[in-house]
Amino acid sequence: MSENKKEETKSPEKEEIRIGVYVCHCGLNIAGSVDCEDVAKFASTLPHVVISNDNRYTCSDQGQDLIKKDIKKHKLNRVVVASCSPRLHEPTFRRACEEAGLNKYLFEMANIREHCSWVHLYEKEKATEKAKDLVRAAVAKVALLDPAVESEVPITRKALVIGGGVAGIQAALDLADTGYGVYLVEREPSIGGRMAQIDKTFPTMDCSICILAPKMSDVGRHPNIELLTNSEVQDVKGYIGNFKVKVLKKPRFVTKDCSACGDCVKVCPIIVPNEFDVGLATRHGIYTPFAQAVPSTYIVDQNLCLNKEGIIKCDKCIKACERKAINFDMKPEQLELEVGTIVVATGADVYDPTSLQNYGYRKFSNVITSLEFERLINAGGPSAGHLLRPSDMTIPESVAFIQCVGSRSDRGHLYCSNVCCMNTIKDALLIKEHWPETKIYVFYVDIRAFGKGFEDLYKRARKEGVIFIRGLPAEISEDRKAHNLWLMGENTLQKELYKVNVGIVILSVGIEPRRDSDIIQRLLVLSRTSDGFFMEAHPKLRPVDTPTGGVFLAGCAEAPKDIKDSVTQASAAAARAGILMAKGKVTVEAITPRALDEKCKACGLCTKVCPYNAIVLNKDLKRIEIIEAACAGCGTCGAECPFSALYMRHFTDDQIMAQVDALTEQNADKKIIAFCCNWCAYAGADFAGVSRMQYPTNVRIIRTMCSGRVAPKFVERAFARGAAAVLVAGCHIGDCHYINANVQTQKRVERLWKKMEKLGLNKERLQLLWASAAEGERVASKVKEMQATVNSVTREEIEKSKKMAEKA
Amino acid sequence: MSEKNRALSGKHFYSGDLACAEGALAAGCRFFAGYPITPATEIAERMARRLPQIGATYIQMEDEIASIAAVIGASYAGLKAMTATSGPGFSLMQENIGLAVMTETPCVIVDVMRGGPSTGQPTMAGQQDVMQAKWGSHGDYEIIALAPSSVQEAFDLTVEAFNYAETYRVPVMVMMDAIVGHMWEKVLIPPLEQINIKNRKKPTVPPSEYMPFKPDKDLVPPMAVFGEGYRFHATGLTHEEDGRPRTESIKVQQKLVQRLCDKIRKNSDKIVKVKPIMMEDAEVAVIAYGIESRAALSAVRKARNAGIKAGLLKLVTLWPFSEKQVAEIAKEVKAIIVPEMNYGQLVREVERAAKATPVTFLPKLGEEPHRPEEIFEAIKGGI
Amino acid sequence: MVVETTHPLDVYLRETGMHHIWCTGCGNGILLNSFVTALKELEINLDKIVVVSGIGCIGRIAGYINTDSFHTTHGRPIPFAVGVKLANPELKVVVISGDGDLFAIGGNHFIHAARRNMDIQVICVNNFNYGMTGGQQGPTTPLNISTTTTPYGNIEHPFNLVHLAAGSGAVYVARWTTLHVRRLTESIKKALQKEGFSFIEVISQCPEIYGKSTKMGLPVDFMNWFKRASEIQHFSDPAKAEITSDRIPLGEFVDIEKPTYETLLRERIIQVQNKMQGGA
Amino acid sequence: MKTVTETKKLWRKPLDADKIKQPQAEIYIITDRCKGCGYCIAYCPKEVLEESEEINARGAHPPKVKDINKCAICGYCTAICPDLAIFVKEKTNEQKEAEKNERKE
Repeated sequence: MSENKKEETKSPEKEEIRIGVYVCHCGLNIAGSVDCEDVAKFASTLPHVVISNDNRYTCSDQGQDLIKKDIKKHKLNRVVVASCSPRLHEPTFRRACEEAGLNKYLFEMANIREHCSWVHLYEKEKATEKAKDLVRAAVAKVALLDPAVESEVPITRKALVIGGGVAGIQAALDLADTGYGVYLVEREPSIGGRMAQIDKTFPTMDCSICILAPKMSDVGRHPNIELLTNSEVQDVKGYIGNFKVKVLKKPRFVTKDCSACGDCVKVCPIIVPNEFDVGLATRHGIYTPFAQAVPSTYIVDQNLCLNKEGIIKCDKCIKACERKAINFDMKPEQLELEVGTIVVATGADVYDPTSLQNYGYRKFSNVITSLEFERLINAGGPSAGHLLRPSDMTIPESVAFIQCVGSRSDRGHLYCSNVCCMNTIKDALLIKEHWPETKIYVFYVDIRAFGKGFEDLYKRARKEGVIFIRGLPAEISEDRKAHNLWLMGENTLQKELYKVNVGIVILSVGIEPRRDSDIIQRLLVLSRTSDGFFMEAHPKLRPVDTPTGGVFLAGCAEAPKDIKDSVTQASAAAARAGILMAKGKVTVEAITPRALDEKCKACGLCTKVCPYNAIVLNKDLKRIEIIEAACAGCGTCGAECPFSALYMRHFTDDQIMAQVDALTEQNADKKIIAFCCNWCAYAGADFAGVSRMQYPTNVRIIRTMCSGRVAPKFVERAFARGAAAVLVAGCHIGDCHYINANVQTQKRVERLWKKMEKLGLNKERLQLLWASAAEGERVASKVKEMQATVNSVTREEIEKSKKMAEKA
Repeated sequence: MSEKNRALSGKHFYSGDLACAEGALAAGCRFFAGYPITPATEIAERMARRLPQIGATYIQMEDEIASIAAVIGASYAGLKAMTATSGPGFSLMQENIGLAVMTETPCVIVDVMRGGPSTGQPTMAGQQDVMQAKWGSHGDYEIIALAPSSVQEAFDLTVEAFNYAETYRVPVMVMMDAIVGHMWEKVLIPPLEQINIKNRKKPTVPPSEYMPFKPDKDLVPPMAVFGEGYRFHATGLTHEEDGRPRTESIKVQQKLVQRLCDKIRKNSDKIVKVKPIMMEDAEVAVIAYGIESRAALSAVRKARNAGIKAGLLKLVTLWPFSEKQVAEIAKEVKAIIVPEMNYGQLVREVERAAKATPVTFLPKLGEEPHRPEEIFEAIKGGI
Repeated sequence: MVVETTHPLDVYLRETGMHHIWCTGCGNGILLNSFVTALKELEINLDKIVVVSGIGCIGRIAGYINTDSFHTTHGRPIPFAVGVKLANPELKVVVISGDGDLFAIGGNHFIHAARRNMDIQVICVNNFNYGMTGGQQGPTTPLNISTTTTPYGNIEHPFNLVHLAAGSGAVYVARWTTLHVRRLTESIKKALQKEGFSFIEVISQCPEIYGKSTKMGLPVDFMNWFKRASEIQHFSDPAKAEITSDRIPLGEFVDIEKPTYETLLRERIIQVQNKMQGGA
Repeated sequence: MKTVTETKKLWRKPLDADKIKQPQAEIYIITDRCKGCGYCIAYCPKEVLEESEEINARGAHPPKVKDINKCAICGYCTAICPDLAIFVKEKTNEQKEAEKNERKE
């Protein structure tokens, strides 16, 4: 860090500021609705700009080379690129600058694609105006930027894998085989996940547990893997490379001495449906979830066992256990793990079709789900592999599969669950294999056989006489006597109605996000897409990374996928985590604050708002000290400080004020100044761009790392400069990427509203918005909604609000 | 070999304490629990050395209460058991001596008497505990007490004490004054087979019919031992013959307490031992026990030389008291002289038995027993 | 439901034991039940076990159990047991008595038997007061409790029995409440199978008498207290195991191996005898 | 563990539900030994027992069976009873037979 100080002290105030501006066409992505040439021309008129030009792809090698050359040729000491979102290409251009010997912190981007061209496709003129504003702001900011050296933080060479399904297993094994220590945390008594429940896998038709079990036992005995089953992640602190994870290891009440002989089960008086068999078979209060469970140690179901609070009322199992392996004194353990990287492989839940009443699940006993089918068809399952109708335990002569149950429909989930088509085809073939005479119908919307070997399997099913009917049944009814089922609907290919009678109906249920995903989301400050699965850092370029450094995704936690994809993604996640740990260190962005001791009054306000307790008040020296390693750079301290005694590197007061001034230089009274946090609101706006949502052009977005950085004085400055309205936008409460910094945002905005009321200002003009990275729609509609206010503000009001700042 | 070792047959030069210990061993004592106290310590020391040699148990307990309790326990587990102490320790033992009486526990308690009351004169002799031996514990009861007057008797009477204890299921006290205890003399230990040894009666009925406190005609119940399968219960509470506590029954209390006393009283002829010396024609009788009986004997000889018809009745058993014998003598003699190393204890019993016959008491306090002259003077005064 | 007249455990009891004198809900009965259950489960030879008790309500227990048994004077069951054990080492000797008997009047015997590591099992039923004499303050009565002899509240610090036992050298020390009867039975079994001085404290209820001092009138009130306050932590520091109204530390505190007095005594005797043979 | 919530979700009658026979309990009460402490009633994990109206020789209300089918035969009532007045056993086949016959009549 000492180096940094040196670095900053020779910040180039004296030397003349020379800025280069590069306006990118991005093919037609930008040029299509923004006059880039004009923007570039405009840029050249701005202070300190010594060179400005436009080109087709600034991110291309030529584009980057040009910048590098110019830096040398024109002695540029600042660079601005007006193109896409900094969330996408800032790293690219920063690297370019560095390669040309320019400190990468002297670079700034203007987002004229996601925030401009894409959202104003049909208003070229206004879009161009907006682009100019954005460039002006960027130039204004870049001029005030300081060079900085990033400090390095060592990375703990251990990984945490959350979830012991096939994805978690693969990730754990890969990391462990690479030589890193791995903690694999699984909340169920055994690893194995959904794959362990499935009978056969598509398209190869091999036995699911047969191929999974070896991997499971590998995990069990791997010297580098510490397997923590029956355990849950309770708390995650720290940052990339240095996570401190609290895991609650719940007691099994059965020790390692257990030989899994099962004598205890025979005597246990508690009998309940077995989760693993989806309730089609029973288990006891002491049990092992399934034969191949890892660890094979049995477990006592705490909720059902008669022995509670250490009072042994029933000692049947204790007495039955020859090896004395049952111990009701086991206590929950709080483990403190230190890991450098985390792989989230928490998997998914299965859609519950009960709510789709027309299918009669739970009403008609012979309507079952595909997961129930997997257990029935499984030789080791409750019916020893016989597809028995629950109503009469007979093998049906005809079977109907119904696709997209809970998927691709507003009754359930809008997305495609990705695996159901192939799963059904596989199941159909399994039935054919055992009972070739069975008549099998598959009612579908589309058959999606996109994967390797999928189409062949589909063809085979057709060849073997499986009848595929396009068009889901509208209604299922049951004939009371035989408990057969009538399916009625329209065959949309033949354009004719059908009425089919079958012995059993299998609902091909979809995959949905874990109902308690929000817990992991909060602990690891992740984002989720609108369908509720965890969001990757970039849909294409960083598909297994998350916005939180050092945290990666694998398996159905990220999106519905089959076993192959889960395993692939798991290996990818392991590799990504491995890269970090191989490096052994990670650089912290130089966006952490510096205390200006001469201004600091040691009031301690900042220490109170810091979510990471990264600021300590030194009462003796009457000043604060910042623990850089703990600081995540949200900047809420800077926003809180009444004496501007915190220098928020790269997002300084001056820099942001400069942006506000730049954006309000022309007809401010028609503009909305929006402060958006990097992780949610700004990303949301990006998403709106990606999805080409159109909204009014008069909004000007300023990026801060966290909405908590938005100091009241910024807002006041915007009004003082005559802005019609101001929008402060951040992550939803609870989703803040800086734990809870956005709680301060809310307080501050509320304070401002009070103040505006006092001053007789229409507080509608200041809006607060919570929008996740996936909620581009919310951002767009908020901007639309605010037009009314913008149009209604009168001259007088504007003038009145200008005074606000003076009072401030 | 331990058996051979049990009795060191032959001539020895021992102190009374040593002889007492050897007597116990010869009698078959296999358990000693005690606590050091002058002047009885030598007995414990001897036992600590000798018992292991014969494969038996010596344990030094935390106090005399524990010692007597352990002795009772050992006896119930089938061993002949003994403890040895002196006045202060004897006082501590009284409650559990009561327990031994109530639970009819065969056991031997040696009291090497020193000067009291309280800590008194630890190293000096006395005969001040003889009444306590009989009356020390609460409630009505009878015990047996013996008083050796020589080192040989210390051996012989300790054997006898065990025989009484075993025969009558009662705690038996060896009341040995410190002079006898510390006095060294010649002892003859006969061959083991010539030593008369008695053992407790065993039950003859099967466990199902066994009643631990149901007496035979001699009023003494046969005694089963822990671990033999009789599974019986004993308690310090008033109890039925089957051992069941009965704390509210008058009948049971009367029956039990009477039997506990009667089994000694009604057998006293068999128990009481006295040695009449030159009593055939005696006109003056000296009645003495312990070391005093030896001073008395030489006084009597002196008298005879002086032509006075004096005789000595030496008491070997103190309890039960030799009432009949004393009464008979009283009829024959003009006067009775009782020298004791106390301020008047057993003399009361003598007076009670002597009726009209005048009894002169010669008290003695402090280390010294009476000198023969003092007794001789009394004899002369007796006529 | 069947109305019965005999209990499967009756064979372990004397007639008196089936209709014992103890009050409604008295913990002594649970200990009696637990103890004979332990005998049953261990299939112990009832001819080779001796139960010794002292004075107090629990003192009656020796008379109730169908083994050789002895009901001693107040405070003296331990030295009596020592005598029995040394006289016949093949007997299991168990002392069952109360907190007053074992730790007030008999305290000295307890610490010395523990110090010597006598191979006897001591079970103390701690009901925090002298029940049989009408509820007087005892060595385990908590501070400030008013009893008939501390009408203004107890000013004596109570014994922490497991600490005392551990400190005196017991090789096995455990504490359970009567509510934890099954664990109590297991501990009793363990103690009966272990060589050396073992001590089990049974936190017990005395609803009739101590209940008055503590406003716990109903037997179930005590059980609920045990349930609320119990904390099972095996092999925790006995010194920190004081009992308070809201914390009753339970579990096994000590379980160590140490040569018993009997073993050392036998060794000595053999040494002595060999020496003599050599000498002879 | 989330077993409980899971179990709620599981609604089907397990296929083997009929096959597994839970042992039936028989509870024996020695009415006149009972002193009415109520431990067996208060601490039965399955709430099988309740206090009866009956007053026994000791003037106590002995327990009576409320719902025998709930009984898990854990035997805690047997273990906790200070008066050895209650015990539970698995029903013998004879007893089951007898009951069947009763029902027939």
